[in-house]
Amino acid sequence: ASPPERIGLRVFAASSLTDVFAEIEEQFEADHVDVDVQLNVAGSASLREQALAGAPVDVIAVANRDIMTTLIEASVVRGVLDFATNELVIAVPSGNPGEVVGLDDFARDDLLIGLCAEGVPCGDLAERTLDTAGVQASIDTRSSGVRGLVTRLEADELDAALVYLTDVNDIRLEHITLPDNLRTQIRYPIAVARDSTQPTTAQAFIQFVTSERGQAIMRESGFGPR
Amino acid sequence: MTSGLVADLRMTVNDGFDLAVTLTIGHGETVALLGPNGAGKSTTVNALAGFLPIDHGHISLNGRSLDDGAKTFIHPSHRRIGAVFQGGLLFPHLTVQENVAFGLSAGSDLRADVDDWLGALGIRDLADRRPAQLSGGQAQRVALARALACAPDMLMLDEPMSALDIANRASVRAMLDEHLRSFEGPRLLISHDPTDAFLLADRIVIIEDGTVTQVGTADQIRQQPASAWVASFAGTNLLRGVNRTGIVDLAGHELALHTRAADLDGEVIVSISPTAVSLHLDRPSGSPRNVWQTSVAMIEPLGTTARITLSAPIALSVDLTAASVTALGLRSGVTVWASVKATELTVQAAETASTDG
Amino acid sequence: MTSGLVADLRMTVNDGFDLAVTLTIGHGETVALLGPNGAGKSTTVNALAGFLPIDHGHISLNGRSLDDGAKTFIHPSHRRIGAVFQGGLLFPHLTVQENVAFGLSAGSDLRADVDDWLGALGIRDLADRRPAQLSGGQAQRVALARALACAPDMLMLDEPMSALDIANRASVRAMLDEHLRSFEGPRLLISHDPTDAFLLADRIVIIEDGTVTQVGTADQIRQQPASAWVASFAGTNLLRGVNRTGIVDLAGHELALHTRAADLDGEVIVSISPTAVSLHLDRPSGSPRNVWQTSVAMIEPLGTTARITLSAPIALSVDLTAASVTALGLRSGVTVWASVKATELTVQAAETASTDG
Amino acid sequence: MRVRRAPAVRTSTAARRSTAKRHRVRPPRGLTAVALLGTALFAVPVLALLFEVPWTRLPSLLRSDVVSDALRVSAISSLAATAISAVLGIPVAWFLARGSGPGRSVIRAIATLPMVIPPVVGGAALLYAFGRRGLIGEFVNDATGLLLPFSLWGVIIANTFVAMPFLVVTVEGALRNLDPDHERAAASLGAHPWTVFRRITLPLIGPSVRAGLILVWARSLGEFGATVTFAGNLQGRTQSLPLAVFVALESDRDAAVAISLVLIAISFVVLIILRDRWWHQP
Amino acid sequence: MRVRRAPAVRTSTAARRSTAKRHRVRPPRGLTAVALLGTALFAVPVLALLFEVPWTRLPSLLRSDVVSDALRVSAISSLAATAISAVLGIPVAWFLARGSGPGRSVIRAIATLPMVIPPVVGGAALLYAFGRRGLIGEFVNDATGLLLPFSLWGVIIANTFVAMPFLVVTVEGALRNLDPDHERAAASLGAHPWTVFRRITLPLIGPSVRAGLILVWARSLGEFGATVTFAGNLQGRTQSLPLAVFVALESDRDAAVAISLVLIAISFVVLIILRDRWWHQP
Ligand SMILES: Nc1ncnc2c1ncn2[C@@H]1O[C@H](COP(=O)(O)OP(=O)(O)OP(=O)(O)O)[C@@H](O)[C@H]1O
Ligand SMILES: Nc1ncnc2c1ncn2[C@@H]1O[C@H](COP(=O)(O)OP(=O)(O)OP(=O)(O)O)[C@@H](O)[C@H]1O
Ligand SMILES: [Mg+2]
Ligand SMILES: [Mg+2]
Repeated sequence: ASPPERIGLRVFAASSLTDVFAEIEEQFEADHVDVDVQLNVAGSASLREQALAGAPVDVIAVANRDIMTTLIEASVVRGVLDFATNELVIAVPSGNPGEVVGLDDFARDDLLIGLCAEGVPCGDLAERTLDTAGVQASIDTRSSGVRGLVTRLEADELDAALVYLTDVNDIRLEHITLPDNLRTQIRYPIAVARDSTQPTTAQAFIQFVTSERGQAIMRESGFGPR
Repeated sequence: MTSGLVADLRMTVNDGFDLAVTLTIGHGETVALLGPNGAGKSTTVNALAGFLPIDHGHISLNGRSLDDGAKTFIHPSHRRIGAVFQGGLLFPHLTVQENVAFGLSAGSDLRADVDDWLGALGIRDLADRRPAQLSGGQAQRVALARALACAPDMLMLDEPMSALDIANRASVRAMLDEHLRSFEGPRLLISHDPTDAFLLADRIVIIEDGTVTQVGTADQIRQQPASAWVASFAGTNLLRGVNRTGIVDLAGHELALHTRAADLDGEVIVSISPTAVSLHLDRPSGSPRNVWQTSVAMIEPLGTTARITLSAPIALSVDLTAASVTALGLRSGVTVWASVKATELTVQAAETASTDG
Repeated sequence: MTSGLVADLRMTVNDGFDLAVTLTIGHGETVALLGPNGAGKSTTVNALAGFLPIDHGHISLNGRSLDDGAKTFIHPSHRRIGAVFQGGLLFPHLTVQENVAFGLSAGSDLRADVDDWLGALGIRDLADRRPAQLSGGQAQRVALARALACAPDMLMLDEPMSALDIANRASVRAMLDEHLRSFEGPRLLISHDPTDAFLLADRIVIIEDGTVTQVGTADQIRQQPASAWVASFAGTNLLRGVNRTGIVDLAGHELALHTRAADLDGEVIVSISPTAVSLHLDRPSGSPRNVWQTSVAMIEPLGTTARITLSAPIALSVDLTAASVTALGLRSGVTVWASVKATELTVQAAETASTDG
Repeated sequence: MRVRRAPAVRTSTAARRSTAKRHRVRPPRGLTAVALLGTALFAVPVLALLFEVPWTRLPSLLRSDVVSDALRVSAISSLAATAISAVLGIPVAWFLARGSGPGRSVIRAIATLPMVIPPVVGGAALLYAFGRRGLIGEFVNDATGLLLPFSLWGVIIANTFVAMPFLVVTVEGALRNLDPDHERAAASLGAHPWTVFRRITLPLIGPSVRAGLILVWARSLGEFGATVTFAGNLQGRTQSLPLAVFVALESDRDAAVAISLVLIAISFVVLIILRDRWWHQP
Repeated sequence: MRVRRAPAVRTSTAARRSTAKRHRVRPPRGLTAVALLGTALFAVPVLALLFEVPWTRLPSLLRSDVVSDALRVSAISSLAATAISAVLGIPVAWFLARGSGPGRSVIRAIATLPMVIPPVVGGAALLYAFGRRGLIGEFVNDATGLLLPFSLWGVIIANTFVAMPFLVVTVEGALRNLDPDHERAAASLGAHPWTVFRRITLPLIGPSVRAGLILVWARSLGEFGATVTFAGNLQGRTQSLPLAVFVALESDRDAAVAISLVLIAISFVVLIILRDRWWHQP
């Protein structure tokens, strides 16, 4: 017998959420057997363009509050909630060849240091953090996103970089947490699409993400509490 | 409605060459278009085929206007004029058979037709070759087969036999003769071989430097060539001079030729057949009044005869038997006496010699 | 060290055509390579130029080995053999002047040299044109100028004058004659025009179907053609028959020719000059013993003479004056009597006629 | 002086002949050296990538249905994009090379724009054009209910948009190389322009058309940016191999390299199979 | 029947002649229709994008030094990549079309891989090859102290890696189209292979070489993925226009569209200027 027709729930998620949302999808579908979560993972900007152009979507979760603001202004979404936080850490290649111990090392000329580009959330946050710490960093490269920095660290082409905690769960990387006075968090917003054909299920999904079970999954992957 | 081709072509090619040619070819008539290199023969073919639009004038075939220099311009594919273009232009990616079949309408019994044409041109065993695998003469026969096979309203052949060897040329010429006679439409032939022109054509049109300089039958042209080029093509010597009561002064040279036509005073053109001139090692005594001393400029063997070109005062071509050449010991530079009987000279007034297109 | 060209070419082109040609050309000698279409003339040129490596044999020029079918293979650019290839192969993106200058070494006084060559071929005013803007004959003269200008060790000309009109051909031929005589190296000429071959060549090599069938001077070849093709090229009729004490049986036909050479019994080849045959409307009485009835198959005008082809029993070419043709009222299909004097027949034993490469 | 080779036996002669054929024009030696350098620029990174491949985990990594789904999407969409590009792009090239009118250089410039527009923006532009609210897409959606984005059609459109310019430019270049004499001769034999195009023009520029098709196919196969924005990244529907690589990069770098290897292997095998035979004139 | 046009005066005749020249082979009408459809596929998205341009904010958006820096990086890197591709790619194409040896189809396949490798993975492969610890980069770094991935050189290398295959494939196709008879004739005139290549071969395939260069330049100008991974995104040093667009997309959508417009304008203007003149045989 063919399985009963399942309701498709389209969830747009920023690429940094790939892993956690895969896990959440699995558990949510276990709870709601009649729902088929269809994950669409892309860069936050791509998701915004898709949503603005009227793409069929039920839930949108991005890694950039500016992007969510645009969507709110365009009346594409409603009921925005923050569902997770993330923080910057110092990432170094495994073995820490540059012998980096803290942010002060970012001023060293002999190291190859990378940050995210200005204008991108992780870049702006890194700028602010270095300012607060009063470090005159000698930046060798910037990257459009965390991904580029991680690839370089993995290839041993950088000695240190400021990246999100959730991005360093790779055996080729080690990380150093920032001192408490420098730890600032970015928030990940999630919302229901106004045009959603399954507003109830969409709401249920968001509830699941923000529920204790959902948050546990988030924590496992390194995300902070919402 | 006029049948056949009526064309008045006026055009400037690339701002460099002016063509002004009037050409009519009747139904079932073969016209040979002759002229020196660069005279505009291929340009005429291109204009008729529709590759070069004319600037002024008109082209019509069987009463249908093909190009009028203004609004009317029939695309080449709708002109129904089959052609062998100079250079052949075989399709390199198709076999001989496919090349020949290209122009055939899908309706006809294709394979058999193609095969007949290949047979007629003696290239049946080359059917599956590509043009790159053919010799020059073989390729030319394929081009000819392709043009003949497509059964158009008019045929144009631009030097269709230039690459053929002597034996093949004679047999292809005979085949072509037969085919042209049975082909209903107007036929235009370009060739540098006088035999082709004289044998295959009903009428000859000479163009030089973009304009028509003479029109006539082979005999008319041979007997009264209108220009030096025509004369050399026809094998006749053509000399321009001034006639004063039977004595012609040729281009300022003292030597005068005596003719019986005393009424043609003024500018004349004198034709002398190459066979009419005799050469001697010593001054000949006897009947010919026209005797002068000259030297041999060049000797060209022509099979059993040889053509001798004489130097100043009169550049003449003379045909002798190979035996005479040997007997006289003729070589370039040898001094000889030339003689020609007054009766052998043809004189015409210079004005009548040029036919206007 | 041998000077000149020594070549023994053995190769199969594309599994379709076998060439086996031995060719030697001395220093300062011009050899004309003649043969029917598809005989392998251009293939020979390509092998010598280095575009087709030979399978066996060898090519050496002035003692330097160019190709030995095995390890030695000198690249075309180092062979120093200038060539006009069939079809010309002008560089389409270069002007006439640049085309001609291409082969000149940078050292020489380039502009002047090129200009001289353009002048010699009468194409100086075309210097800035591109090949697409030339007529067929003009392009061929450019190709010739390009080959002559590059001052190589050897010259090869593959049908260098096929597109020239009659007047141009005579002058280019004279220029070429002069140039070839002053050129030091071996010269190879291919032409379908007997005049070119007989005038320009010191020696003639005939190839047919990939092998050499005759080698000799123009006179030797004219007098004793070794094959029907050679005979037709030379303008002679060549008939194969069996001689029995002065009576030759030609290919099973009853007609027998009487010859004075009674000692040549067996297979023979009979040559008859086209001028030796007379035609009559009624049976002629008188001295010629060889008289038979036949009909006219074809008439080809040749300037002041005409060539008549006779039908069975003996396909003969006969040359008459245009006047005689008119007087006799000859047309295709007309029945005539032919006669030839026994003295006019040349007979040779069939075996000696073929020269082995 | 030198030992002559023993006379070749018949078979070896035939072999020599068929390889030698007409003697090739020898490339200048310097050129060959530079060619090797150029090849190295490609070969070294690919080689370096091979060192990163998790060979032992490879079988398990590739067995996932993500890979097989993506493979299917990639195969269909890249081939479809190639076919559509052939049908639409060759006429555009013909028009640019042979058409008349001042609009040609504008059209050429427009046809080249997809190459320079950043992929994400290109994807967005496609959304504005063919999305549900797009210039054209709105009509399409109203009329047929078909939603181009988020369907396989979206992937095909994105691929075509990004890759077709390569065919257009290549074929236009080839058409401009082509001496029109043969086409003229064909027309004068009474062939309809369409017949001339199909039987003469196309075969004569065959190698360049094939080169253009290769470019389109390869570019489609590797296309990422426009697709992810225009068609989305739905596994089994619009997730092609490059998109799967993108997703895998976020979680399992080894998987990303493994899927890249699939891409490399496909194009490698296809190009080796096409080989010289396909390049030669028919 | 029809009113004859008045006899043309001399100047208009000349004009007609120069446009008509040798009569063009007319494209079949169906082909023209399809060509228009193909053009629409490009034109509609570009048009749609133009509707999104914030025309009023445009001047202020473009006045930022981000744009001018990125413009400089893009101009230098795309032109340099085009030049390098010409120098390295044409010999590779020659080798593929004319060289001998069984290695050719492998080299062709390798030379085509950068087109199919997802850009991010391509960038990573470049890091493994030319980075500080890379196969080649380590030597370069030890010998010269130069760190390719952090410099403009990195952008140029990434662009070349991604774009050069287009030139190679295009030129190879054109070389295979080329009848070698002219090259043979040149060789027999004593021309050195290098002279033959430079004076005969290259000019004869001119249009295709130019088409290939256009492809390389445009692809370089739009290149994003490999560059961002291999060369980073440092304003003023390695941030090219597409990279600036990408960053802007995260924060200021209008800025992203505005910078894209710069890219579009550049390639549009360049291609219009090159125009027909450049395409014709010299
Ligand atoms: N595209 C062109 N631009 C300028 N002049 C041209 C062009 N094409 C041909 N010509 C010139 O036009 C004249 C006529 O050329 P055409 O090919 O008609 O001569 P032709 O009579 O066929 O000569 P041939 O017997 O040599 O083939 C020549 O002088 C030629 O140089
Ligand atoms: N690539 C090829 N493949 C097969 N056969 C070929 C190839 N090239 C030439 N041939 C054949 O080789 C023979 C010799 O050709 P070649 O061009 O040498 O003749 P040719 O003596 O120059 O004739 P022509 O007087 O017609 O120019 C011809 O029968 C031709 O069909
Ligand atoms: Mg001509
Ligand atoms: Mg030949």
